[in-house]
Amino acid sequence: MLQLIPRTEGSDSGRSVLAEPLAPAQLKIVLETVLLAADEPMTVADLRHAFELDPGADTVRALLDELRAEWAGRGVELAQVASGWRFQTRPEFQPFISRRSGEKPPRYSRAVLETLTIIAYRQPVTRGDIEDIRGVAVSTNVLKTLESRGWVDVVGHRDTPGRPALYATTRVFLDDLRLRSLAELPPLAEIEKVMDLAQTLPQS
Amino acid sequence: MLQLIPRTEGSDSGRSVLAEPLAPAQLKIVLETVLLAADEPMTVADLRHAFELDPGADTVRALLDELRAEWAGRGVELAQVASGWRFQTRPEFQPFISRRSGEKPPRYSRAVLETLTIIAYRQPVTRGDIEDIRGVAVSTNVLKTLESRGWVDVVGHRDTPGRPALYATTRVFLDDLRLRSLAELPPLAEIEKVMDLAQTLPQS
Amino acid sequence: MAGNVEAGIIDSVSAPRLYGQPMAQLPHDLYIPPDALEVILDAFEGPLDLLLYLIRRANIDVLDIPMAQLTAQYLGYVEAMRTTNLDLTAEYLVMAAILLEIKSRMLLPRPSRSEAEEADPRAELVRRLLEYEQMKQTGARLDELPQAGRDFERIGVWVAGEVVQRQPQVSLNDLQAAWLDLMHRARVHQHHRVRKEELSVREHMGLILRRLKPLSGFVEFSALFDVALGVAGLVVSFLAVLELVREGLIELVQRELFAPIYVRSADAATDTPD
Repeated sequence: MLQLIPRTEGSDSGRSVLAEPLAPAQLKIVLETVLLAADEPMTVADLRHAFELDPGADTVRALLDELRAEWAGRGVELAQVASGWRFQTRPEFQPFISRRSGEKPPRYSRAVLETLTIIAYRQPVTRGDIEDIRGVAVSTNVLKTLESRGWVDVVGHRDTPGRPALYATTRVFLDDLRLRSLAELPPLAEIEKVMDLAQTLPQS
Repeated sequence: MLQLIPRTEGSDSGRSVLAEPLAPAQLKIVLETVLLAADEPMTVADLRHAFELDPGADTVRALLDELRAEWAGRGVELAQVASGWRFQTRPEFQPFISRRSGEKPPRYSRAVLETLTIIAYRQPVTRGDIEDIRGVAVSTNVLKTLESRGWVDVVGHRDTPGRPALYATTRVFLDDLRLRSLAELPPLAEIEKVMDLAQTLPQS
Repeated sequence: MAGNVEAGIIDSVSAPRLYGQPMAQLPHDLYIPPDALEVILDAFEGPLDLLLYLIRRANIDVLDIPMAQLTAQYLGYVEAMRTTNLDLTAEYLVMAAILLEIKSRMLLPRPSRSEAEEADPRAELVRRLLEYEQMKQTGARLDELPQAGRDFERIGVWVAGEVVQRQPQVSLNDLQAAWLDLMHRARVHQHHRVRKEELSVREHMGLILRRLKPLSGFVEFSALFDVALGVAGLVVSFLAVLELVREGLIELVQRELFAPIYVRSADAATDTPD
């Protein structure tokens, strides 16, 4: 633990409260703190300026190496980039960070999910086909949602009056669902078996 | 170190890459990483969302306590503020940080400070209420300063002629003062002390 | 000493006038170089602040304010502000009027019958002074709390890679559940009969259409078949082509016997008149 000199009343915050010169362990804690608080990479020269008594470039460099070693194996690393040193997250932790935003994970509406399912199992299908199965109109937004996600696209047009667009699922859809091919979708037969089973049970 | 499944090309980052439930030590590393990378305080619920497999509120809370203990004695602490948990530097280390950046953050003027105090302790209040207590007009700039800092906002209008805006302090205000709730504000100066005007130091 | 006024600080010619009366005397504590005076007066946050300063300076008991003394001092400062061309806001003059009113009310003999109800004329002023002083002192405490950005910093380490907006996740279970829902509704309505689909054929139909689309022209028939798929795959691809032809989605062209067969999407056939 650091030896902290109690702040005198009315002392301004710009004043040093850690008695200097600092021992290497204390220097290291200060370096870590300054680097964690920094918005941008800091050079060794920048870091030396943090101290009233300059610990010298060699000391700072040696401590940075120690710090880097201490942070190994965690989600954040001390990295040396072109413009200096900074703490940064390791790329492997990106998924956790992109999921950090407070809101609940977004969900697709039932309409989107059912439309996607129909396209997946019955492709290529027209909007009319989807509407026949769902029994309700399919809004343009629903198809737009799936298209902008890159999961569905128009692969042609049926040669019937109006030449309706034919939708099919894409490679991205398979990738995102970790499927190698559509054959890996749960077979309909199995679903229907479940369905039959479900029929014998009271519907929720 | 975490066992990470390599990401497939083209997969979006919202996707799970850690398929297995994580051991507590791994969970803790993820929590630490997410909190270090976060721009804003995170609630326990936010943190649970970082994981595809929810570790549960109790586990997260226990790990946060462990993390807090592990960070004791360093320049950065894990603190619980109004909006949740966040990492922040300890005030004792501010001299190193401000010396490095070369500028001391300005203090608020007395007009701003007094207005803030009245809003904090008497909320919700109108501009007129503030003026009654201070005995002078409150300039628009003063309120703008507090609003743009995100410390104060309009929470409604009083049902009197002119329907004046009612001001209250925000969660950001509490966060920035390291408080969890308004109850943690310093108590109002005791009236006996206030009356003992002669005892107080002459102002500069 | 408090409240004493000294004569002769300023001569009578330049003596300030207050409410029509020349002020021959200024409070003793006003004898300050004009520049410094400006700084001091500017430092007051308003009349209450000034009054509190005067009370503190004169060691006055706030619960028993000598109105004559305080009013005189206050008026002296206000006048000094005016003569030094400081922005004298209306609040200072309003307060001067309030002080004079309280002072005069205290001089009046109180009617005995209403004595019980008659409040001390100073009560409201004292309440306001105390409330303001309380806020001032509390504000100072508030200012001592460590403040983000001033006394400590929030940590936000650099995030490697871009933070992408979260997209809804869909699992196979979701698809299965959606299908179950659909089938349930279909059975209820008896509109739609579920039949087993040769899924892989339909998948290949999509694949073939997708291959043909960007070209908007003819593709050699054999190019549609990937030998790597194996016999089963080739059969499925072939069935897909047949199904596509049957549904009028593609067009097959063979100029002469044994010549290469060409395929193009029915779209291309319509879009590009030849």
